[in-house]
Amino acid sequence: MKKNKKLFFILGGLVIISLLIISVHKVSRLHVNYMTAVDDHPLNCISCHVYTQKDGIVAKLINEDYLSPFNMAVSPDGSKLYVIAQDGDALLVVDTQTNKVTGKIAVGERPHSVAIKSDGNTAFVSNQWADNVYEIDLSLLKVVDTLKTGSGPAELAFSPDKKFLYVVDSYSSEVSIIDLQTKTEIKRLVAGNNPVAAVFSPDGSQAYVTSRRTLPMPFETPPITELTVIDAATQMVKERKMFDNAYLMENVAFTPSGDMAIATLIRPKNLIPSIQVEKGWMMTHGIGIIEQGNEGRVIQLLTDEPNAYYPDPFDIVITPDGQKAFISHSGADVITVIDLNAIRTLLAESTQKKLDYYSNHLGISSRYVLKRIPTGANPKGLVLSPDGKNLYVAERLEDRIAVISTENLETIKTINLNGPSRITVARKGRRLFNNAGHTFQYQYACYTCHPDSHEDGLVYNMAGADMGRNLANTRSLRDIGDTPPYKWNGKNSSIYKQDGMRFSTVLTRTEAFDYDELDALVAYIVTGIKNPPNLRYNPSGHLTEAQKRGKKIYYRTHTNYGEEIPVYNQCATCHPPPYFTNKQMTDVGTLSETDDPMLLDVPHLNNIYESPPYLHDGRAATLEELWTKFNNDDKHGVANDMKKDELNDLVEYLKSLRDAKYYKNDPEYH
Amino acid sequence: MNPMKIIFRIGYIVAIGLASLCLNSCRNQSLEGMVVFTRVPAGNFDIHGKAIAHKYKGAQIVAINPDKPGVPEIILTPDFYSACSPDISYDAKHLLFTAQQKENDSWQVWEMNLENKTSKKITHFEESCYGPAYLPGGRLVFSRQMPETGTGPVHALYTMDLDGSNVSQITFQPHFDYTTTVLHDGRILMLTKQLFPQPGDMMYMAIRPNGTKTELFYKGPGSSILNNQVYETGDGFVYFIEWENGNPNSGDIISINQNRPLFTKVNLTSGITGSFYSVLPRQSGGMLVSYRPSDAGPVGLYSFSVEDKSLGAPIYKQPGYYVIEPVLVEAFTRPKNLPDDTNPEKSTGLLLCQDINVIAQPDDAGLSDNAKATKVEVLGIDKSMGIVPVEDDGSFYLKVIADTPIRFQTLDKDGNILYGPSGWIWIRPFERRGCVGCHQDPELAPNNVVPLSVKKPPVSIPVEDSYETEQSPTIKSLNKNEKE
Amino acid sequence: MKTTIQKFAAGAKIFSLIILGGCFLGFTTDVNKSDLEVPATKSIKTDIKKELGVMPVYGNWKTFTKEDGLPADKAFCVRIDGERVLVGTNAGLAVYENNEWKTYTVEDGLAHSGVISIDVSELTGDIWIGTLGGLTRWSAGRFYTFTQFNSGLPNDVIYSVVCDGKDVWVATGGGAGHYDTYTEEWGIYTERNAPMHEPWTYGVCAGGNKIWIAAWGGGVIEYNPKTKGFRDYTDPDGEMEIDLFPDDGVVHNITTGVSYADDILWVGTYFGLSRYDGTHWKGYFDHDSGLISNFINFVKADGSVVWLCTDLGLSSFDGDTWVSYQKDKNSKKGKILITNDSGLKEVDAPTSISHNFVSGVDIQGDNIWLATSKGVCRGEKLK
Amino acid sequence: MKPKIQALLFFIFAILFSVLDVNGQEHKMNYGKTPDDMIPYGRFQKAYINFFDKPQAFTGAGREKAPPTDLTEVRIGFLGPLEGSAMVPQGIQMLQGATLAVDEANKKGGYNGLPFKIMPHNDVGLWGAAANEVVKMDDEKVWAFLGSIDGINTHVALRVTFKLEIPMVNTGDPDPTLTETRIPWVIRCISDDRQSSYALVNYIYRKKGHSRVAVLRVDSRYGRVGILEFKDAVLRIGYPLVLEVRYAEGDTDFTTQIQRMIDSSPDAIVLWGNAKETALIIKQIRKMGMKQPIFGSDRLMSPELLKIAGKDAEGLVTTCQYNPTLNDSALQAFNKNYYDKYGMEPDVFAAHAYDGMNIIIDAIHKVGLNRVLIRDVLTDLKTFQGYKGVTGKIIFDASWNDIGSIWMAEVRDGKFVFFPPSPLTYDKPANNKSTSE
Repeated sequence: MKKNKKLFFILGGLVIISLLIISVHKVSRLHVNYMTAVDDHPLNCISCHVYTQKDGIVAKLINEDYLSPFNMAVSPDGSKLYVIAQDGDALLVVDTQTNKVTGKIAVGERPHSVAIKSDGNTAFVSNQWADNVYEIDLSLLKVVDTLKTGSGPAELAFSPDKKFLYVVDSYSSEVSIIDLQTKTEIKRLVAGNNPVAAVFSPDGSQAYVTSRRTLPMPFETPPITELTVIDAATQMVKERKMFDNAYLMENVAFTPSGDMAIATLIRPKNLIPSIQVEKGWMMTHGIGIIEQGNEGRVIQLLTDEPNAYYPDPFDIVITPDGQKAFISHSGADVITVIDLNAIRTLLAESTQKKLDYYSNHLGISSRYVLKRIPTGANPKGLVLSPDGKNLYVAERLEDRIAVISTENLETIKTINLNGPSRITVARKGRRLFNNAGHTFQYQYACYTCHPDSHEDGLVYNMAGADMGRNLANTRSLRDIGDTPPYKWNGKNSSIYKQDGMRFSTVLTRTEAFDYDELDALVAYIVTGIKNPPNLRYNPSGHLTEAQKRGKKIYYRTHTNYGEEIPVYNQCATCHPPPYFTNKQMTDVGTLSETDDPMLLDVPHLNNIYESPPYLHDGRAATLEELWTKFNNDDKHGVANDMKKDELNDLVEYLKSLRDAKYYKNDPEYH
Repeated sequence: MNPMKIIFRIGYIVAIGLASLCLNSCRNQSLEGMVVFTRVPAGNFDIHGKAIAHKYKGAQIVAINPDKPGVPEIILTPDFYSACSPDISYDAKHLLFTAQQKENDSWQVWEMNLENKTSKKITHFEESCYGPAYLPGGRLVFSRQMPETGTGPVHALYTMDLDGSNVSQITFQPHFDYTTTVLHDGRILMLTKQLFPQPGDMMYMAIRPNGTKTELFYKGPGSSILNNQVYETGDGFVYFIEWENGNPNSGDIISINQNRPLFTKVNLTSGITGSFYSVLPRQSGGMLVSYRPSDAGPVGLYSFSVEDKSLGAPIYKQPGYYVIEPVLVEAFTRPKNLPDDTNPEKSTGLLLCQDINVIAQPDDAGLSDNAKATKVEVLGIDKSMGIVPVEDDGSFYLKVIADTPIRFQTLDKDGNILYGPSGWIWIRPFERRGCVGCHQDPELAPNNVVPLSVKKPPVSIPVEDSYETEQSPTIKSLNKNEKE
Repeated sequence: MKTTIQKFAAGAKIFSLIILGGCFLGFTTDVNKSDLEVPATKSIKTDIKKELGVMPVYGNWKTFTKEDGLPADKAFCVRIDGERVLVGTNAGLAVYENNEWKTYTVEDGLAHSGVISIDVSELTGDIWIGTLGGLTRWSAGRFYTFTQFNSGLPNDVIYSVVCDGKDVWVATGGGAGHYDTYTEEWGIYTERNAPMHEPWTYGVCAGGNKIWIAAWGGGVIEYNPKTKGFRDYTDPDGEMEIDLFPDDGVVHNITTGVSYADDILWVGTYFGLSRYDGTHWKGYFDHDSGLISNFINFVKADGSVVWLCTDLGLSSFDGDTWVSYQKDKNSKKGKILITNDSGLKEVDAPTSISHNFVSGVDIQGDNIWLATSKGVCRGEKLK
Repeated sequence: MKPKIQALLFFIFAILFSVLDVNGQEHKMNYGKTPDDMIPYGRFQKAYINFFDKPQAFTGAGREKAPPTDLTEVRIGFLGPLEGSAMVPQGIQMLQGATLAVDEANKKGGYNGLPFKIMPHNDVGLWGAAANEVVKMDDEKVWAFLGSIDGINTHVALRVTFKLEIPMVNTGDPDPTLTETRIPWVIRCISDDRQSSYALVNYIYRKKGHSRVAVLRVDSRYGRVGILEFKDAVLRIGYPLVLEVRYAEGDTDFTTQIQRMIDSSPDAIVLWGNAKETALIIKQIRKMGMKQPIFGSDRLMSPELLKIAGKDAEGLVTTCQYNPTLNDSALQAFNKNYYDKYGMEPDVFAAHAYDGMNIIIDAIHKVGLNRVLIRDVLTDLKTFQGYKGVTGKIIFDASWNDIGSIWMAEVRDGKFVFFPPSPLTYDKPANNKSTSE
């Protein structure tokens, strides 16, 4: 009896434990099924609960501090290569003979470009997230001065007389002209939207500045991206070359004779219902050419082929003999070699009309593409040795420089920059994010529509059930880990689900990510995409007077007429800090006739100033328009009682919103 | 039960077991690295390559070791009256083929376990099934002869799970459709030839395994004849045999680039007399080809160097037999498993044409107004399905009854036919297909504009009432011809 | 019937001529016409030169109208930009360059075809165009429009625009607006945050490290960008129908324009002109000075000379001498009226300004351009 | 055509300069009919210059412009509070009054067979202003426009009107400064607050003999500008206000303000504001025990006030720009037609809008489709001088302000009873310095 009792207890315990295990298993299964929208996910808790740790010891253990080489410059004698380590916040000095890193200079946050003075002794490095340029004495390897710029300084160019430094302010969309004698900014010129690159023509008479985002265009009209021409003599903008239906013009180069300037670009198909990838229906990639003759004709040609795409062209360099151009396709891990004489012949024999036709032609590239040279992950900056014999390629997600012979067009060696040897899960995810291998025929990467993991400023016709319906404004991916659900219709409860099977069915249209890949991608998206500091509108946390007034309006509970605003219609109800979203679905009266009836995900508002246009379908070109044009019924917050200056204050406050971390422990926001 | 009987029975079972073990060990000879091909009795072979489906009486699937000439071949299909079209699985452990067990049987698809050489019948249609190929995700694709409906010997592509379940027809046109290979990007490369209303030319078309987004891949000059066996290599080349301009005596090895298949054709054997029937690139480089030096003599298996464009010595050659369809028993990279965006519960799909008036290589003048189409007519097999006016930008947007063959012709403002009828197309349930124009350059990407037509709901095809009443001149003449 | 009317017309003409003549008799001095007739050359008779002192005189007027390529005869404003001249009309922005007119309208990206104010940024060369439907920045061929809906612009009717370094100021009926081109922040100044009774502003200028705003009905508002402080200058008598003392402050609270140069602020009203030197105000009227009319549409100070665009012609004044330009209604020839301590001299000129209702003026070097109710005209400095 | 216009112009010119009755007024009088003892600074200093002795000419071009030949209708703009404002009921009355005039004109054949058409615009667009609406009217090619009521919106509209050169007829804004901007494109066909103030001052101080008056007014431009003339006038006659307190539009509790009035122990109360709040104030005044007589501004003459204030309104005396009960055939016909068409009694805005729109239509009939000529005839101080409308005789001064007779009304037995104010006394024109000799 006693024995039996014991046995009974043991058995009972076992049953309970196994029941527990079974139920825990069951609960986990349910949870995982819900979060991933599949039912065969291996119940691997690490996937979502370890790799996505943003801080703490675990995060430290599973992550690494990579260098991520980005842009480069070479010393006038060719002996040194200067490499911007974008994630390492450093300028690396590489000896091109020994292939060794010989120096490392700490620079400001998120450096972008480096320019070397012709004497080889001084470098200037733009710190994109610090709004300044460092002057570096290369003999001492020391930062000797800091030059204030506009917001988001990117590429640097010396004026032909070397007296001025032109700094492309990528965030404030300007070019700062800095007097190198007084070290002060003398003026800012308006450039295109999100300009990045600047280069002077060989004769020094003008500078070309390319930009990435489209100019603000009316709703449902094609993007137009500007190349700004600055006259060196007057230091004023002389002309603005418009590239229809193109964007992301990352870099530009002149031929040595100056007969052409060539920029990289992408030709998106955002206005066409996204019903297929085949035949270039989503994205095409290529170059923009400005002829010096022919009244400065603007031409666009693709570097893609009918069944093979080469996404995210980034940098372009042209050999000193003017015969070849090299383009880094950062989404395809390929360098394309272009025969410039073939381009010249094509241009000479073609009318503008023909060239316009060619701008959508996937076969024409056979005429001028000499070769595709494979590279390591995510090739970005390119630079040629002064003699033109070697091409250096910054393999960003490889922490490596490839050296390619420009004569036999083969990779002759690679230079290891001594980054971490381990490839973390998040790093693998970042490679996946940047690479188009998971899209049918390599047509685009995640990065293509989410450049810098942000958004591309376009509205896509995502064609739900029917075509021409449910337009979707691309959303930023910065710091979105804690802002579920995802998609404007909020259908995805997790990033895991967002990037799962359905994603491949309607977007990439090729084989879905496997679970390891999904783990990696999610880890990168959750931990690796940060908001830049809001240096333009809120550098220190001290609000301006207008922002303070705007904050009061944001948190107000009564209208100007003293009427109480219902809680559901107060700004802070749906948009509470730290993310300024309550993560709920709601209707603010912004659905249009072409939208299926649905509730919309309340978007987070951190760094909202960086994401025009606004609303789920991008109808509002500016923040003001949210209320002046699309809130007639006061459904998107009560605003129609406000005076114009109050609206301005509210907008100023919204522009001040920055990364969520600033609001998490601020008692004022709780 | 009688103990004796029990003992006898046990003995019987053991004996059978032992026998089968023995047999198995004999059969379990590894085929890794061997070449498998179809060996056709000379008299039964279609020497001009015109037959799309391979269904040679008395043919056998045979394996040899190409590196060990002289070692006798292994006949893999001794139990079948005829067997053709071997296709190796990605792990090289299984083989699909089409066969008839007895002389008057229909041809069906079988799968052989290459370890134990046992075969399992997969398809069970009344009509014959040919040309099987493995698809990722445990499925296969094959060509099925369709019941006669007056449009000729139509063959359609089907897919199914390897256990024979989940059968799905994926092509719907009065054509002879036949699988040649599955491309690395996951699409099926289909050899196809129009049968109705008049015979068309052979061409290769790429098609997703769910039957959507069919597009022209390659077509030879004139009435070139194309082989039903195609290979894509890891470096992006696609090889096949083409009888240029239908010349029956000169099957040549052709290479095209998968990146730009329409305009990268290279004839590798134009300098070699005789005729080629099959080509098999090897991962190690080089090729195995089926070749016949002259009008007389058998078709043998040869090695071929792409670089030198020269033939090597024959590897296998046997009088009275023609050797075709070589495949390597060697694991290879699985093609992409493309997702399926169709919805079998829907009965329609959508079709968007961006600009009916886009033409290839425009001259500077552009189209005159008179030459511009303002309407498009949708034609069914034997009736017009409606005339739809196009928008000012030349676009039209249709909701088409699914899995039904249709053709288009463009009409000017007075109803005169400008272009067409086009080739047949069909739309899968819930498929959403786009085309830039009706007769544009196939390498043209669409212009980035919002087509006016998608600002409205799609026009349903067939247009109500037009099905019977609005008979187009084309259909009328068609029907008349048929009656005659 | 017709003859009756014509007769009547003739009678009325004679009658009114007598009346007009009577009016002029009161303040014209007896002049010897042959002595003062200015020939169609670029020189002035020496005896007039004496009277003028340093005051420049312009002549050789050339008029441009629709027939010459202007989009409309009604011109609101004019701005010289180096080698070209920008004219705001009620049918678009007209640009005169290389002896040709080119028009830009809404189709080109202009906010509205009614262009009523223009300024050019010395720093960037950008043209800022105030229209009846928003503010357009025209920068090297690219038009970008700010409206009350898409930006912080106070109101779409931009009566005045001025560039001050990186800052742009506008005067609108919804308040004065300040746009910082670096931060892209808009500030609105109205009765809610500045010493104005109402938000209506009509003119704005920069000078003396300050921003001066003509507040319609509120006199002049001074803004100090350094201290962000405001100060208002109103008519001390506080009455609309009178000016009690001419020199006690701005002559009337309905101000139409401000212009600052040489440390002097000039304020135009429909009731006379005011001058402010930082300490003292002085008023000028048509009855007590050479100002040709109290109704001042636009005021522009250029160095020591102020230009007044009135409904009866153009006046200029350097603190000592007045020179005014009119078109003779009958002869269509020009008239130059010179007023100084020694009285008024009237000189006939072979060419005249395009119309007496003058809305805008700009001066650069030896050229002066006027925008008038009927056409645009260019004058040359006579030497 | 040309000599005809020239003749007309010279004739007008000649008239302006030569005819004895310079201002077209019936008697030579001070600006704004100001009694001598209420002249600004009249006791201390003669003004250096008086601005409104003569009308401001418009010398701009445009009279030669031929009318368009492709018209299908003759458009006339309307600017008024039609949505988003407390004044919407009045705005609708105004629009209805104007529409009635247009309908009647169209029944008579319109303009040469073309119908007149009103282009209505709300005077305060969301995030915009009246100016933007006038720009839209210009785009719509209106020949003239009528509007508005609110002083701010009307001023803003007037400013842009001068740029666009659209004749403007105001029939609803009594802000005195509207016609004091010297923009020669506006005429006003309704008596302003200056006339109301003088009448009230005369009545309260001279007739009723009060001397300690407290004012409670709305804190809006209507309240601020309206009371200004009253305040200045009583100061000049030696009885400064004992108190001026304000309330916000929409307020419902006025205890604080009334307590301050009680503390100031006035012998009369003046209320300047909208009918709705004022009715509540009257009730609360009586409730808090104040027995003093109450006087008020023109907007109080409203059925709404009677309805809310009830018995407490008894004895209230207000001004009114016309007498709706006058036994005048034109007025009574208007009242009837209006009631028949809209099912409501016309108010002061409807009646004045009717007159104003008729003046616009007359002007178009007289000179044709040319904005400058329409302006010329509207402002010639002759054609429409003494215009007899349903609201009475319109007398323009040199600033084109209506200085015709005003009325007063007293609530008796729950109804407004109208009576004319006692005449203001004039000795001689004071202060004769004018803009030109």
